[in-house]
Amino acid sequence: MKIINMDHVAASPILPEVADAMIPFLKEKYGNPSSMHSLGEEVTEAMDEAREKIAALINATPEEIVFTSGGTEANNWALKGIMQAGRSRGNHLITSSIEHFSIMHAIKALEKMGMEVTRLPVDKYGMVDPDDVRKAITPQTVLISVMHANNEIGSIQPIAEIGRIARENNIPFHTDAVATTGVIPVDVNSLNIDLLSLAANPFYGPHGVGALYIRRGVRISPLIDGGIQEGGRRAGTENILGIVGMGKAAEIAARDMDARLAHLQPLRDRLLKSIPEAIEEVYPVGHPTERLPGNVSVTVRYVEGESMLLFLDMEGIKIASGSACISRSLKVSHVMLAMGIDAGTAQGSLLFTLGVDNTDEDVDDVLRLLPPIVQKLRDMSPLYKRTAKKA
Amino acid sequence: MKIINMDHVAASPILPEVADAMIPFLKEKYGNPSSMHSLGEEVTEAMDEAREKIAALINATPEEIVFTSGGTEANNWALKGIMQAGRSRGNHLITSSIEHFSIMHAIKALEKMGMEVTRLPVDKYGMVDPDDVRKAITPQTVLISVMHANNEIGSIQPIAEIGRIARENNIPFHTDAVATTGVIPVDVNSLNIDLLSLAANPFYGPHGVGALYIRRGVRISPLIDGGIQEGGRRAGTENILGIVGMGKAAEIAARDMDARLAHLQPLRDRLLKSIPEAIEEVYPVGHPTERLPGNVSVTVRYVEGESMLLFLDMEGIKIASGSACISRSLKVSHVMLAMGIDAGTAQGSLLFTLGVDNTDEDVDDVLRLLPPIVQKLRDMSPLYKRTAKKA
Amino acid sequence: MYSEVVMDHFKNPRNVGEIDGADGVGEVGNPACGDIMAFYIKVKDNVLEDVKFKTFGCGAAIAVSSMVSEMAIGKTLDEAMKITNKSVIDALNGLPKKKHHCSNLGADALHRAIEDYRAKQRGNHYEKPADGPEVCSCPVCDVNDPEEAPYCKAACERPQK
Amino acid sequence: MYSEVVMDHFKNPRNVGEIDGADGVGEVGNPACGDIMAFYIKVKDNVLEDVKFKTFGCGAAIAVSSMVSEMAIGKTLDEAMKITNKSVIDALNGLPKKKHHCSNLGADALHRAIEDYRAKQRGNHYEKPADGPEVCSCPVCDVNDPEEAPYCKAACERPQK
Ligand SMILES: Cc1ncc(COP(=O)(O)O)c(C=O)c1O
Ligand SMILES: Cc1ncc(COP(=O)(O)O)c(C=O)c1O
Repeated sequence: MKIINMDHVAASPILPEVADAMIPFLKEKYGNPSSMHSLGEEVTEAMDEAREKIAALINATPEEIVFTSGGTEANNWALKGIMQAGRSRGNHLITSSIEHFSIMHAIKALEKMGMEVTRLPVDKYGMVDPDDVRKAITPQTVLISVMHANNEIGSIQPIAEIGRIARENNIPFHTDAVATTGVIPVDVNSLNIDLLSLAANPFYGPHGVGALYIRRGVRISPLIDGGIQEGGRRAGTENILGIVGMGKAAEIAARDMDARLAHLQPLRDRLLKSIPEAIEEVYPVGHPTERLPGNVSVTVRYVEGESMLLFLDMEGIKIASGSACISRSLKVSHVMLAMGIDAGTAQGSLLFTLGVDNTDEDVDDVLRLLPPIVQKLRDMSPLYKRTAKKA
Repeated sequence: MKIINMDHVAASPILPEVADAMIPFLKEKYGNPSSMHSLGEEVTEAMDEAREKIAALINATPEEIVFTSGGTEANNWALKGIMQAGRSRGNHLITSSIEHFSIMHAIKALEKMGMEVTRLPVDKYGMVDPDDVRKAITPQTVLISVMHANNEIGSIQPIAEIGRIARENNIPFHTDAVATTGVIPVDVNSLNIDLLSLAANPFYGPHGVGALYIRRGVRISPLIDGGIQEGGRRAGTENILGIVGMGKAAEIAARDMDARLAHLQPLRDRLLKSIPEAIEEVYPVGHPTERLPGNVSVTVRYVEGESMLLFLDMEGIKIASGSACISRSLKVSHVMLAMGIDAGTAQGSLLFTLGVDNTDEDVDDVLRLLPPIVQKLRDMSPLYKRTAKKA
Repeated sequence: MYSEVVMDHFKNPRNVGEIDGADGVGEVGNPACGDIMAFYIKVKDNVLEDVKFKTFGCGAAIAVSSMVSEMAIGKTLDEAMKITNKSVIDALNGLPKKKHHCSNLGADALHRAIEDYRAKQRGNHYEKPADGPEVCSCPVCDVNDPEEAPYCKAACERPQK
Repeated sequence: MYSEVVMDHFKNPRNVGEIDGADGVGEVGNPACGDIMAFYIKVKDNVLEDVKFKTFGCGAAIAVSSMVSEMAIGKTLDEAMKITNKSVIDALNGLPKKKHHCSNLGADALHRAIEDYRAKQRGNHYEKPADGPEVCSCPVCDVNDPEEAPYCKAACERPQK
């Protein structure tokens, strides 16, 4: 069966060029960058090269990039490390109400340790108002963390403005840019970012590797102590394979970014427009224009997301959903709730995240296969007949 | 040039079988285990299989294995997670004075947060006395962490006995078994272990992946919060490639363990005996019999380790050293100092760690090439003429 | 993730629909929870002559509803009241642990339909129990903030958490 | 890690040895530190006619010693006193930052030999400065427990730490 992956938020295929760059490190190049001898050197060089490419992708310097085991570790580190390093200055942290779990739960852990948190609301498009950031600042504020974009709703936050406010107030600004780095242009300087979390998979690198950008001059405590890998900031023998893959993927992302945007946006826009045309009572989620290039997020009334997802899966179409059944915590997406979408409607969430491997025909297939699935499930739904506009 | 890797502590080559098991996950199997659809499922199955193999290697159950980004993260998590979960019961921790940096520095971070630490001494062979553990226990003790073996000196600690004492006192016992898991038999039940850190590379898996064994019933706080990967205990999209490789490597390690021991021990014993025979004033380091199978650790008087290492490197022989110049912190190994070796002597440390790829000819080469290197450097040394037994 | 039996019932659910003039109707869940099941029963001589359902919910919820309906048809009311969580899961060849709450709902909805029938027989109006938020969120065991999921606390309370 | 120039001087160090009846001797370091350098000088008409050294230490220490000896030979004493840390590193085409302390030692040892010569000329005994532990451990900048490495604190103090 033809497989149509429209779940790039969960898994983007590793590009063949990336795999090819990694394979030597699976085989003959097995050194440890900490070694003094030549086996270590060739690996150190490869890591340096990867670091340069990641730095170039976000307009940072290589010394400002520290490798991590992914976006989650980078987010945990940024929050816990900055709050700890800033303990003497204060204990207040500003964030949004639509952050990824790796921010949300790390912050909960900080709250248990006595930190104070302001969670900013978002509007119906899922956007944070920079003015709210300004108003939330207190003399105790030691960190502002607002994500660049949330893949569940696609909305891209006004982080340049938020970063500017943070800078005016001399507060470090962190952004979770896992969904954007390598996908849309990200420049830590023009966006006024002090710390930035990224992961390799969203730009077609391997899973389980990422980085934290730490602007020169920003004080942060380690999350993982030990040897002095990564300049003493992140201990542990490095995931060399992953880092090499991430470096190559970053190089390609920089090279192909414009072409990818030109490819993705029309597919996205067609789906966003055509699904609601093909199926009644389907509503788009997120910002209409300030939006990730491959993100199509909608809610389908009267039907639950997982059941649609499973029927699509049988047809070879792989997607995600923010419904409670899908989330492993069995709670409906806090992101959609924060946007004012009621929990019942959010259950009908469908999330298509497109990537380089999707085509116009894939969009055709979705538009052909989705409507009868929705109809079948609506016919089975106790909510449909009662409240639907048409029976 | 022929390369002789005798620095397996830094880098063991990934076995071809392991690489072959990983390659499909570099290419077609790119799913995310968190996905609900079929792309996620095949990856989940592969991860489950890996988890079973790791569990089998140490006689645990799969639910007791949590994947991490390596030994360092596992060590940090064990210490910080147990101390935090046990805060209401006490703030005292017992460890040894010869732990790896990832234990040592994590403990320093805990000390800064108010934890009390007892660091047990070792004897001249680098062995902890279980009686000292017993004596160090206070009503406030919430964790005992003593490593299984230190690769720098080779000595294998009496951890079954230490674990027994911990259990009698109802205190969780953690061991850093990065140097031993997959290398010598490790059984968490017969060794009375409650938490165990392991990493894949010492048994020929990839770098940057490991696991923490957490005995059922042991309470631990997360180090990395976020999504509910790994049953909510360790968030973050998994390093699937690494985990699959580690699983395969564990399977092979269990299968080949006896053969590997039979291969390594004679090579080790020959080097340990012949180097001091070939070069005067060379002293073995560590326990003569309770010793890692591939570990040859010696000190060469009047010469500094890095300079020997570099000359050996030029001959294709890759080793390590505990000298200050080599350590990236520019301090002489705390392990040798704890054993009572004076700092000057420790500068002459040479560490050969043998692996499956080493042969009798490799040992011949070392025995042929090392003596003239030492002589050349001694002739250059301001210490040699003055104090050497013979000039 | 799901067993073949579950997938079969999900793909081809048996007894979907409503019964006009049902002898009893039972419903459980609410849309905010992600699962609503409505059961309709036809009773003759104390036996469930027909059972139909409508379900809004995940794959497991649909399969559970379908399985409950199959298990119930032909049973006496007392027998049907004994259909449990566990027996439905067993009949489905197992469910992922995190989905166990959905199967609870299936038996509950059927039981409510029977209660409704019995109340009517007695001339009473059956008082549908209020579904608080606890019915809603049954978390995975081991989820990292169990305090938010009171309902499964008991079920999930394992020694290690 | 090391430049080609460093490796060349390490592999084939120039001017290794001692000078019998040297006009000045300078030594710096101690074995606990990992580096000891001893310089021997022969002076004629205020010019360094010959310089020899013995070094216990890492690759950089040996290369630095060799380079210092080469740079010094033929220089006047005043010129030789101006050989700095930085000029040795430059001549070696750079050293890894963590090795910069070793090159300090090279120039120091030469300077001490010259001081020794000058003291003798003046009929004094040259008082060798005591090498405290600070001379010993120059850490990498960014090392994660800088408090243990007082000596490089100043050098490493970058805004971000
Ligand atoms: C916005 C965002 N932040 C953080 C993460 C976590 O990154 P990782 O899965 O690499 O740990 C994700 C993962 O999808 C994400 O989308
Ligand atoms: C005994 C010991 N513990 C911990 C570690 C750290 O493991 P990793 O390098 O996987 O972070 C090592 C690494 O060599 C080790 O030898």
